Amino acid sequence: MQRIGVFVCHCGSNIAATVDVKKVAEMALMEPGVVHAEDYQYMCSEAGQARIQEAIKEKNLTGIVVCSCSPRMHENTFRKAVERAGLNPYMVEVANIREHCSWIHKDIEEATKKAVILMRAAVAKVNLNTPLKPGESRVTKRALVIGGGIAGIQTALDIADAGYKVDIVEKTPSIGGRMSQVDKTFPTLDCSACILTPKMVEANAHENITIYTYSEVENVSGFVGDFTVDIRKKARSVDMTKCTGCGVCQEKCPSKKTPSEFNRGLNNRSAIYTPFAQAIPNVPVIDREACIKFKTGKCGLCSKVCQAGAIDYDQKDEIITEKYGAIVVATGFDMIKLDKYDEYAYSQSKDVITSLELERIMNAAGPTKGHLERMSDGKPPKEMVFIQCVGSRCSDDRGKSYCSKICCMYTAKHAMLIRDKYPDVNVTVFYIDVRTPGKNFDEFYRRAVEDYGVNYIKGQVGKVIPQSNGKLLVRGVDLIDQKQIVKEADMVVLAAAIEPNPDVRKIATMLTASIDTNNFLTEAHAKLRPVESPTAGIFLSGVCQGPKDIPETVSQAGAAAVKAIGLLAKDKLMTNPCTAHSDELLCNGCSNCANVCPYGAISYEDKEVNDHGKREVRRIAQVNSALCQGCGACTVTCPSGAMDLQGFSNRQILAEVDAICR
Amino acid sequence: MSTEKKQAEQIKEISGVNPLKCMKCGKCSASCPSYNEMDIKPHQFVSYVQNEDIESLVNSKSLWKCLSCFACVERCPRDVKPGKLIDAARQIVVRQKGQDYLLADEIPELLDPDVPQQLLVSAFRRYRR
Amino acid sequence: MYKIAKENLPALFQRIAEGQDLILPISNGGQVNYGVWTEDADVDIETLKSVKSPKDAFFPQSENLYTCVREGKKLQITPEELQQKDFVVFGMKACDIQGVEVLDKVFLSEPVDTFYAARRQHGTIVAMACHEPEETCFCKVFGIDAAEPKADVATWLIDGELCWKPLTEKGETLTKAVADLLSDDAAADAKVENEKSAIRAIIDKLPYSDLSLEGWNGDALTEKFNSPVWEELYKPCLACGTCTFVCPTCQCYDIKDYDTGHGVQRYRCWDSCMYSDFTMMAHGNNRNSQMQRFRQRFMHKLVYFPANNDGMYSCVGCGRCVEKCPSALNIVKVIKAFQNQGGENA
Amino acid sequence: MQELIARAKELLANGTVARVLGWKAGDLPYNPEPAYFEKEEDFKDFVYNGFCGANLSKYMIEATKLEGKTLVCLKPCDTYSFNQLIMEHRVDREKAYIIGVGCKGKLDIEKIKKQGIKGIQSISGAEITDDAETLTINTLYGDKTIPYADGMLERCHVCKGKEHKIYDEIIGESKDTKDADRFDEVSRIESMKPEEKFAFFQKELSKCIRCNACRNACPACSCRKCVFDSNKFDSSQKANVDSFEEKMFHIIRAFHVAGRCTDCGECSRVCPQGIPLHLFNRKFIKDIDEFYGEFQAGEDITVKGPLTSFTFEDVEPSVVAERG
Amino acid sequence: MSIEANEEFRPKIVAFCCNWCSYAGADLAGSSRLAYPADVKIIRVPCSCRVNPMFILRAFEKGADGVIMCGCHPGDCHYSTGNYYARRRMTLLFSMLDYIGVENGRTRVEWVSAAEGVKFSTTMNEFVEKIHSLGKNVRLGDLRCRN
Repeated sequence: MQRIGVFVCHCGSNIAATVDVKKVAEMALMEPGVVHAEDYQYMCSEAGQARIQEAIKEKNLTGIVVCSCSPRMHENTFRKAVERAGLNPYMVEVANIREHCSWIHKDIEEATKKAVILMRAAVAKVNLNTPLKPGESRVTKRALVIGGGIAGIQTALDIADAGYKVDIVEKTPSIGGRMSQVDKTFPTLDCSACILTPKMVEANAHENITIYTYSEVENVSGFVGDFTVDIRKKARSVDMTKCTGCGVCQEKCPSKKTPSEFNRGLNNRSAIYTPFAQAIPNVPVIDREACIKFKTGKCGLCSKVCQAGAIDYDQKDEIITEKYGAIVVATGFDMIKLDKYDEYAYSQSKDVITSLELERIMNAAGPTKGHLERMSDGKPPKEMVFIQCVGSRCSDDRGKSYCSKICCMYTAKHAMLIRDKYPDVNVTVFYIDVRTPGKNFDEFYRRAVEDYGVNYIKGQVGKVIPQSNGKLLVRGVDLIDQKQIVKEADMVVLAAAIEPNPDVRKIATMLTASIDTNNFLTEAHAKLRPVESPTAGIFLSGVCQGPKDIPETVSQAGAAAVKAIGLLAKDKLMTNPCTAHSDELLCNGCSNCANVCPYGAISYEDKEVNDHGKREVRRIAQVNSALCQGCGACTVTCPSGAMDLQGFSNRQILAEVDAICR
Repeated sequence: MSTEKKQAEQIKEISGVNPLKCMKCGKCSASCPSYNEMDIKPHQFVSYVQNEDIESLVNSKSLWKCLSCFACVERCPRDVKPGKLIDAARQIVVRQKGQDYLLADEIPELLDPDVPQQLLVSAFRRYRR
Repeated sequence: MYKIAKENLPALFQRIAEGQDLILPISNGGQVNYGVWTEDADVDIETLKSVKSPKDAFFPQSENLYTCVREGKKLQITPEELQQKDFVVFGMKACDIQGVEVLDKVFLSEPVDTFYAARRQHGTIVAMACHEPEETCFCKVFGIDAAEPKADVATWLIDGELCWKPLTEKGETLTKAVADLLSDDAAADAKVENEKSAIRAIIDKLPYSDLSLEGWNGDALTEKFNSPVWEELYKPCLACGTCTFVCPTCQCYDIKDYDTGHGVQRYRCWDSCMYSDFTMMAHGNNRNSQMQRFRQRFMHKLVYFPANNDGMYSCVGCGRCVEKCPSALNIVKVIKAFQNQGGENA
Repeated sequence: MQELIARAKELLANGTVARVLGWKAGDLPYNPEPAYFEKEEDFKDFVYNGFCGANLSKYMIEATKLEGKTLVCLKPCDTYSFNQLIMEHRVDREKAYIIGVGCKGKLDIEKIKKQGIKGIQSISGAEITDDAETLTINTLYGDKTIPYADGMLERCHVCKGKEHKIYDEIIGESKDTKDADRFDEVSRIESMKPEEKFAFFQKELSKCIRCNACRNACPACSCRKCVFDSNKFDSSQKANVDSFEEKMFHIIRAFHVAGRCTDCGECSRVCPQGIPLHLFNRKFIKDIDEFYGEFQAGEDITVKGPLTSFTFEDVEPSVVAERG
Repeated sequence: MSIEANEEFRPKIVAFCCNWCSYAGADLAGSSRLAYPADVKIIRVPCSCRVNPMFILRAFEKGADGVIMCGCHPGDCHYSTGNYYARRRMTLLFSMLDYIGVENGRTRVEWVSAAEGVKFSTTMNEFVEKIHSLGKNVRLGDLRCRN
């Protein structure tokens, strides 16, 4: 029989105002095993913890129940407190009488009754608790960064600088990501490539960084400190060790009809290509879908012109298996598809473009060599209309419910750059709100209005109608002047919402990291742990966690790196002791548990058991407690009840059920 | 409950619209083909309901200028559907008038051979409820 | 000898059930078992054997012993009340009545089982002769006369009439209570005599009636216990409890506690020596193979029990286990197996 | 039967197998028992007829632990159970020599007796070799004849087919005796009102005596120690104290074999109280078929069971309420 | 302690919540002060796949009037696949309970994320209301537990 102490917290008035804490303590003394009960202002305070420790010593307590806030809040605090008093930390159970009781009920009598029942359930459980000891697992001192955009590059650089090996896996042929597609950055208007390229080069040259481009994560197993990852290095068809990056193959390639991904399909690229001039590595890949050699077997021109002999049509996908201690996700974003926004005529007119397409048009290396012109006829525009919040802040299923955060600022940037370079172009921006929280952001927006004469209209556009004269009829509203505006424009730029990279779902599943309804990766705590995933050892960098601009991304990337470094710096990790274990006398060896284990933690061995004097070799399930994460799937699938979960055993849960129902 | 509040609740109930979801972007007004004819603009309908000023709505010209084309309903990013509010306000008027609304029997007398079928249906939709 | 027409039996049952419980064979979901009579019960006195024996009437499968209610740290203990109300068991066959006598040996010897004793005291048994004995019956082997059951009242169901003969004081009392429904008929005696001889004639023809119990007694203990025959015999046994739960003489029980949330209800329930946790103790089980448990059942019935009860076997030849064993094992096969074995060895 | 005996003796003699698991004639015309035969002379009692209903797969759990191979006679439906046991590593295929024996439907003595037949002395027509369509029963109270099909076990009326799913050789012809849909009764119950359903099962389960025959005969209930026998769940055993316990026992029993139950029908065959226990198992089978696609346990040992697999698009539990 | 006829029916409701999503959702409902009846008592389990049908039957046995299980949304399981198994298990169990005549509103599964405090609270309100409409659980309880 345990000797249990029950400690009821007032939480100031958070609990005590609705729950009669004295009554709860008094009722606790009636429960079997309870030898001590008291209430106190703040159990989590120094003084509160000291009271628990004193009681443990004075009354030889073997089990502790704290009736307080959610165990998600202070379970650890109390575990540590009892450990200092010499008790096993897993002999503590928390009855959640704040979030689950005092905060949601008004009637004191009712709330007190419920608090008593919750206390009883915790006492019933702790009666069956057993001391648990965490195991230890080693930490592989290498990190994986998934995604080679600015977020991934920054994280990798910071980890590498701290002295740990880092691998970057990038899906496209070059690192650089979205930032490499951007022309200028707000609010300083520096050239994006000018600040990104040095970082790309630094990453490429760093002795601690290995970059796998044109590669994807194929499989992840293991757990914090000891992940095993399979990386598929797709066949580039070009030998990276031989290629000099001269570019002749791309010039000579006869297949030049593939829309350029980098230029958002505004122009075409060859079948053998590097996405952009500053690509790292500066080694082209052959797009086998487009390549004539691969389609027909004839051609082979690139191979003939390559002096280095780097073209290798027989190259195969390669699987690299590597161990990592920490994984950082930096998978970034894409613009949403606009096919559901037919009213803006995006699919009907080439002159309705997205902001990212405008970036490419404005860029000197872009499809128009940096000249602002209409994609339909190459003529310079005179009237430009920008439409904000296309697909952002939508509560229907066409768009996203969130604010994409970056559009207000980049639209101001675009408007300003256009007015600066082409003063005769009229720029109108239809907006709902202009959101400029950020250092020098509002000043930047005001400059666009005040110094550059950008016409901001509060109101939304209802429809864009392509005219037979090639112009676009824009029908919007000015909510301030209370009038409908019908305007002819030469180009319309849509600030399309951004969304997480669609691949992130697959990656999240592999990592067992949770994801929200918008496909953004969930952070462990919205305020206090914003760069960690709830899954241990997985960190979040950049837009995969939520919309961000470049400086925010870079600072989050650094934060994720610090968290990863903090993990890699440890030699050993304590593992969760709440793992499954099988009772060898009950186990049938039927394999049902192994079939449902998501971690491959269960194996079988032929073992001699002594079943009440009867010795027999039996096939018995064995749980690798370093791999087991304690979900309990196996415990339910086991028909004989041989599999049980420490800390949440069948009998413990049944005891709680009984206590609640009695 | 005051009459105003009651009416506002009634409109919300009939239309199934929650005016609090409106983010005042004006896309409804931008989309409206009758905008210039209206004294109370589509986006204002929402705030009138919010402010429980149903009297003004009921007496507005707009109520009968709306073509029920539902462009605003289709395009509203917040699923607020101003068109449905207008429809609901009409319903209130009809209910106030009691039985004094267009009946199917009356149509032949009113019927002009040149009236397109569509108009008839739309008129019926507007005045029959 | 009294008699009553078969169609008047419902009235008789109604009368008996006034002021006391009447337990008799009732058909439910296609199976006949003894149960408490109610007006809408589907009484079936034609079927020879109920699935379970009627021993429940005196020794229920499960019964409460006492109840503890906990309030705070105080416990209140309420013992279960003993049977106080009279009851009648109607339709018991000669073998089942012998079964009760076996139970008497166990529960009425010191220390007396008060729960059982109270039920015996308050129960009146109305027996019925076996009109058409079946091939699984072997009561004759144990000296039981299915044609003339010994009870408080004996009855015979002949040609649509139930002949009724009180045999004890309890029987006389019951007869008096229902006298107006019965008619006295001297001619019935002859009919009953005819019926008895017809029954006995059939019994003589039954395949098991010539079964020999030679060698089954207390003296045979060591020899039987150590016989290699058990090792072969038990193999088809699935270790279910069917044979023990349908048996009129199996008397082993287990005592268990049920957590009611407010305290504990202590009850006893039939146990089966076929179960792996039979007589399980803290150190484990002293019969930890199915062979040992299987042997226990038959050794108990045919060796240990007669050794302690003046030669009385604790099998009555009702044949229920013969009918119900899922593996077609039964006590007859066991007895025969030893005979064959003996023959071969000799 | 003679061919079977001859082949069994041959395999025993040439050392292929160490023992034969079959049936031994009983002392009544209808009660043969599962038995091992190790010597040639044992075969004088060997029998295989319409009353050999037991599914010997269950016995193979212990038999394949013995030294040497065991020859086992399996009927077509028994082979599903054997496959399932292979999947769960409960039998050792290497130590089994499977003779697929012919089957033309097995007989239910309870069902025969229910037809007013008692005092049985002999039965003809139950031998597997002849094609008799009728059973002739000689009793102390006169001779009776009934059509063979009227004496058949419920499970044989919904026969899974005459194909053996696993065997080393086949001896004897089998016949598909299916003449009813196995889900008819389940559907009938499903269409009842809740209170009718409850009354139906209450009535049936009230007969339960907790003898555990259903569990112990079941080849899927092969746990070394059942949860109802261990103290892990504080689930009491062998007491029929309260109606709840029977429900708990039978629901959990069926749940534990859901997706693993081959619908061999042993549970219903062995129940001394004639409770149609297969109605629980078949409900799960019917639901699994409807929700997750047709699945027959024991048919293909490479397919994962429906409760140890899933798809992303599985129906939500609310489907139960929505179905009405 | 017999229940008097006029005494208001207070259902006993057991809610199994997974630690990562639904328990946190319940916490959020609490910190957002989103009330639901005190009849609901939550048991924390690591994952919905830890919920054994035995637990649910046991709750009914001991007098619960309703049992609800909450887990992460399919696809969001902290253990990646646990709730998919739970979904199958509960579908089959609920179907069986329905089959033996237990009112199917007494059991429910709801996927509640850590961010869905509102959903947790409305779900619980709805569920309690449903149990009120069904009344006391008389079909599955063990009589010995009633007093």
